[in-house]
Amino acid sequence: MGNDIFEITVNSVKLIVVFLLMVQAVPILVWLERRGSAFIQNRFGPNRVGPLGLLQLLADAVKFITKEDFAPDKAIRKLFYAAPVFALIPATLAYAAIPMSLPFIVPAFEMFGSSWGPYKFLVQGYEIGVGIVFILGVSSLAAYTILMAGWGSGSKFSLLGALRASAQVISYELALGLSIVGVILLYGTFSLSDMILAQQGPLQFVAFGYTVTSAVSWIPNWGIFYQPVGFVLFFAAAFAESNRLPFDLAEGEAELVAGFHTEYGGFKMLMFFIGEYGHMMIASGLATTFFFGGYGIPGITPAELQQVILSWGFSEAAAGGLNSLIHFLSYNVKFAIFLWIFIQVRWTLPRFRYDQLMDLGWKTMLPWALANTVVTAIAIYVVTL
Amino acid sequence: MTADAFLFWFLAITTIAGGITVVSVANPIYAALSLAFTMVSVAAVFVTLEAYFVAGVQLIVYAGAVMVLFVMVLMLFDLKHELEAFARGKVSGAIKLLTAGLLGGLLIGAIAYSPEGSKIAVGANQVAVAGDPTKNLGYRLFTQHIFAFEALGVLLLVIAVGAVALSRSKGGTHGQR
Amino acid sequence: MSQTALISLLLASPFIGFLINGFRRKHHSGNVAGAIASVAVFISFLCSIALWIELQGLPKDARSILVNFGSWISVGGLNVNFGFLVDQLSSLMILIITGVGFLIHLFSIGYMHHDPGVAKYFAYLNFFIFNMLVLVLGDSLVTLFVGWEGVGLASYLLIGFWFTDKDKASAGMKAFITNRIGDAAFLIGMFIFFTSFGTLNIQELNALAPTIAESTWYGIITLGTLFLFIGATGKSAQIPLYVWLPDAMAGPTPVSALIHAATMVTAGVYMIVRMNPLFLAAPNTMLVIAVIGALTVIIAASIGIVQNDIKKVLAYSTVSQLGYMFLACGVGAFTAAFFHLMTHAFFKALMFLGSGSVIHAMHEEQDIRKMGGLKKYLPWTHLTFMIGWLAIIGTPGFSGFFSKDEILWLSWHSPLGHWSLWGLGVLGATMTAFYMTRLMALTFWGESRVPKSTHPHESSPIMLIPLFVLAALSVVGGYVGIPHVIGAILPGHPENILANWLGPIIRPIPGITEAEASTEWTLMGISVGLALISSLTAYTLYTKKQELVRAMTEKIRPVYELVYKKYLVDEFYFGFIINPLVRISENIWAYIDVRFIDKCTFWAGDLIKGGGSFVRSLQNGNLQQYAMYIGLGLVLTLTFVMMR
Amino acid sequence: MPLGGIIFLTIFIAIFGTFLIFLARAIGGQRKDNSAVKRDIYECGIPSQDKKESRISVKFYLTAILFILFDIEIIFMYPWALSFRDFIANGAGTPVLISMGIFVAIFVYGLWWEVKSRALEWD
Amino acid sequence: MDSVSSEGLSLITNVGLNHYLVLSTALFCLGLIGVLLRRNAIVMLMSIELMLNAVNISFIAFGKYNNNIDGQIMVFFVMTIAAAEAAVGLALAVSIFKRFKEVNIRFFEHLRG
Repeated sequence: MGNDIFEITVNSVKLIVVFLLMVQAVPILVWLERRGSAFIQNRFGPNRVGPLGLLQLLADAVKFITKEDFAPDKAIRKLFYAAPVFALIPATLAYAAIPMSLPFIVPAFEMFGSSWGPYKFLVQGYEIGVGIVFILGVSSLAAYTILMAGWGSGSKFSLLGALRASAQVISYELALGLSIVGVILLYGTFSLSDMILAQQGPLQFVAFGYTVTSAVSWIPNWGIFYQPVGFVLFFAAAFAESNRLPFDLAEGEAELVAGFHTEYGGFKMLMFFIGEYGHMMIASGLATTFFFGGYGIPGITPAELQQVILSWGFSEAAAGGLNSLIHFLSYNVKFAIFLWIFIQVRWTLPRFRYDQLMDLGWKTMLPWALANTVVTAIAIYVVTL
Repeated sequence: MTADAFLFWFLAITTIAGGITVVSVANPIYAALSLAFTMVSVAAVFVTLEAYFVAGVQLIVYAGAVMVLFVMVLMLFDLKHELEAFARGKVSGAIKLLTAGLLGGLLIGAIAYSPEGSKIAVGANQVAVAGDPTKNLGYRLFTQHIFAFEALGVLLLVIAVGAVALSRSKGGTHGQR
Repeated sequence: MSQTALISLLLASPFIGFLINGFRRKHHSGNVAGAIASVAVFISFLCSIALWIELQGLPKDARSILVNFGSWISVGGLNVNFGFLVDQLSSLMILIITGVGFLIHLFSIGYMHHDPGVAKYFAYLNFFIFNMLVLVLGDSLVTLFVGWEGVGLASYLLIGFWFTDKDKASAGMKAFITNRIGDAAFLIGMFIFFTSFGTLNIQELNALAPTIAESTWYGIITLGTLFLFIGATGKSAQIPLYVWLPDAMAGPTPVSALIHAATMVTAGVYMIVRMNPLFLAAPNTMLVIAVIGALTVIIAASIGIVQNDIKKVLAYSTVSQLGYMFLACGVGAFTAAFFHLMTHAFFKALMFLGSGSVIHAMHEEQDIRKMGGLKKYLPWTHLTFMIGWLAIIGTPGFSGFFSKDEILWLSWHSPLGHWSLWGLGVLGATMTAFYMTRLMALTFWGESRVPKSTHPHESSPIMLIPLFVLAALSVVGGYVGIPHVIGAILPGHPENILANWLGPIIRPIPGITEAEASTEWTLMGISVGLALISSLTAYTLYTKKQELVRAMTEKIRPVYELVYKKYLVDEFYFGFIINPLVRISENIWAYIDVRFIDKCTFWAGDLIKGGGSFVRSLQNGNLQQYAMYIGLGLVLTLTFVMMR
Repeated sequence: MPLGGIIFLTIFIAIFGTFLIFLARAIGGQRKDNSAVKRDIYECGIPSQDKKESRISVKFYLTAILFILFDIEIIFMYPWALSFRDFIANGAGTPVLISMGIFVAIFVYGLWWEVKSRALEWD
Repeated sequence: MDSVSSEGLSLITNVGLNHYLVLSTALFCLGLIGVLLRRNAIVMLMSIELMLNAVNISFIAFGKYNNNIDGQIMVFFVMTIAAAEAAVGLALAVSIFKRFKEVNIRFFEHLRG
């Protein structure tokens, strides 16, 4: 958290900002989803409340807060109320760990009568050495919110829904874990920022002792080119992790009404949405980091961009800031693309039957992920021989 | 109060509080959840001990998998509030408590009297790859403890088979169809 | 006939008699059994005469025939062999035993004529004779002891002959047990001698006996002789262990005559005389013997005065006469003791047989108060009985006088003796005269108190012949050992044959001095005078003045009662020895056995059961308890490690 | 390793969440018809036949057990993946690869056995 | 007095190996109490997990203060074993529950030999 007061305050404020960033993203996504699904289904979607229905966000927020807070008799009070709160924690912790942009140096400055040394400002919640393992660990905690909600609300259906949802989350976590192994093999490190650094610069293959750089300079050295199968597996597993269609069987209306959050309404329901969309954001964030170079801009490495900005006459610090801003934007573009893919997939693919879903997880995803790992391992072994 | 001292005391308190709730709370589900919480705080303790990878593994394996199994099994049992959470018999209970207390006291006594941070022979295993401790761990694992690694692989297989067999036993979930 | 053949025949004949009678008793009449037994004893009598003649032939100082039938025990230091020694002393003894024995066998043929178990009776008698001979001829203490035990067994069998009657059986038991106590002491004596001298052969022991006397009480010889003497008191019914003899009268009268008058009771005296060198070497024991002898004389005589059963009176008289013999031994007059033994055998056997014929005549009536004036009915019995009476009270000319006088004189004169011993002796003599005359008066003289229903008749000749022979012997017997002082005045100065005969094997009294005859005569005069006076008073009292007697007894009723009850000695024994023993053993049983030993076994059982239940509780399946035990174990090891 | 930050964030979210819930609870107010029906469990309107505690098949726990076992096997792969390149660099690549090969073979066999024995079958 | 307080203060401020060992002992004893006292078989399994975690803490603490990586590897293995044990334990508990509708530890007393 930094070693002096200033750094601590800055970091905590940054953490809160990241949390709020995630939280407010949800209404946007909700709006985007409703508009998107409408557009897919050749209808307009909410366009009354404000221009293009943007104020619909506010309306939804107000609706959620003003709803009556209600808990069924058979519910176990403590678990019932703890579940939504706990839904937020793993999502935020994991999201805060994803590096969103290039860290830039804040020069030493004077304030409150004492000079504060130069800081390195990380455009992310916090930098974790063993990033991937931490994120996996925290996201595996998500199963608890589901179980708590299912048990807390007291009804047989919600319990069954919760059990099914958690079983699904668990089995796909396996596939997720295995696909990540391929990534680790590729980059040889756990920390996400190192991965992003490794993906900068033009695509180049290192084989049998000498490197071949691609003729076209703007094709970036992204992970997708090394681990295409890994990407597909990872993304599919990510879908299941966040219970998104076509894996959202747990709360599929046709089957179990609303699954584990049947009894929830009002603001508690909103929290679950935040949790769910949080997982979506983590998945897309990780996807960009592992396979699409994170905040890297294809064709130009951050150092070169820095020189370009300096050439525009900015001071060193300002140039650093501007550079990280640009990279932040590039990260968000990729991030948004993935989010849109999530939404689009939801409204296009039909829902899996539960046993199909589990078979997919255990009998296809897992073997494929294993195969992918083995192939990458052998390839690396052969390549560096 | 340096930062990590504060962290240690904070985590120590949370871990022990979690431990106590696990033991003392009557409803097994609350016990399971508080145990999950304790696992997380133990993972945090590992972080203060600069064992980052193991902390992550602890989170994934213990907090994420084992405790989920516990909670799931407990929920399946529909255990209502346990009437007698604790074993009957005041005297034997007292003796048991006494034993545990005595054991604790003795251990703490031993720790207090042993010379501070006695340097157990520093193994010459620090050669490997300095820097990233996890790489070092991986390196160590595959050079020194290769046999244990394979044995564990076999063990896990055996247990998978065992668990399935157990569940399939008469009255088990899957039963012969 | 060679000497060994003689001795073996001597011993074998009664034994064979015993076997024949013992195993063929079912189907032949009393006379045949009696005849076989008497013949067997007669054969051994002839052998003993032959042996006596044989001995006469030998030179004076080597008069002894030792026959050795082989080694009996040879273990460690002890080696005993079947040796039989016939020397001056034992030849005389076997003569007495076989002679008197034969006469008694004849008498018993008549006496036991219509008794169903006659064969058994005669078998036991022969068995007794055989054992007596073994006792007398045994050359080592062990063989002597074998005889000693055999005799005790025979007396038990004979006393309890009519064992169907409870009192008679218990009398037999009493005799046997008292004897056993004596025998135990005898054994201890033998052990002491064996441990200190390494041998039990009598010859060797006599040779080893030290010449200088042993002054201390706890010397080896004193102790050994003392224990042997206690054994003798058991067998010869002296003070502490005499209680069995009066009760032994429960046996048939010839048995009392043979065993409890002539032979068995004299075994003790014979043993002491046989080992006189040893006893001389222990003056303290001699003193004890003398004192006990004197006391027995007085006490037995006093009880004898008040007894109403004819056999009881005679029994107590036997005890008192034995007292005289022991008194003699005590003062060192071994020849006088042996002489008295011989004479006593004759007249006491005579009197017992006489009483037997009286009882026979009176159809088993023994109470002298129901007799009287039998002179008329039993003239011969009365005559022979009178001779015996004269002998026992010591009228001069009869055997009793010579032997008793010799003892009294030596008890006064001998350095080991003392005038008080003489005083007691004389008092005893007066008392003997009194009760014997009382007996004679009450049974034969005075008016007849015989109940009408019984008509006493004289016994058959077969019973009378032995009486006559014995009467003759009790008269003649005296002249065998005439005391020196009397011999001097008698015409022809006959010297003491017996003394000469026994001289070589009996060691003289150390420090005996030649005394002038006058004191001897005065003492003799005193004793004879007193005896005469007491017999006259007894005669007048019991024949004419019955009521005076009754008045006197009334006056001294308590004393009379005390004496009549035999000084409550039996009660004393029961009260202080037998009952306490019984009670102690009861307590032992109650406390130690029940309380302690049983308790221990139960306790052990409970312990195991308890242990078992504890261990069982360890395995009651309670998992958490097991976990606790693990924890406890861990704690213990930790503390141990920490402590170290 | 910004443990402080993580802890700060969790606490902040916990507090923020509960605050929001109580806020919504306060704002939400209380409707009048607080009838039992309303408070009953939502069964798409059909009155629930039996109590909540009904027999629920327990095959879920089997998935959880298998998940644990395979998860651990994946965890073992992480350090291997990390240090694989260095092993190759150090020239010890082949034995590590072989040992990992064995491990993966066991993993695959386990998975194959599970599938063959229809343990993961969902009726 | 100040030495005590400073020593006391230092006890609080700089966290040494002993602190972690004491923490692990405390957890271990809590687990032991749980095993000994709780009647529900599953809670006992949980207490065992707690004890295993306590051991892990001490492993890593020793590893760190003697900068020896084997501690962490050992924890690695302990975790796998613990997970395996929990899996099998629960599978057993489930099959027993299915059969006897009883999870109470007292139940196992009937199984004794």
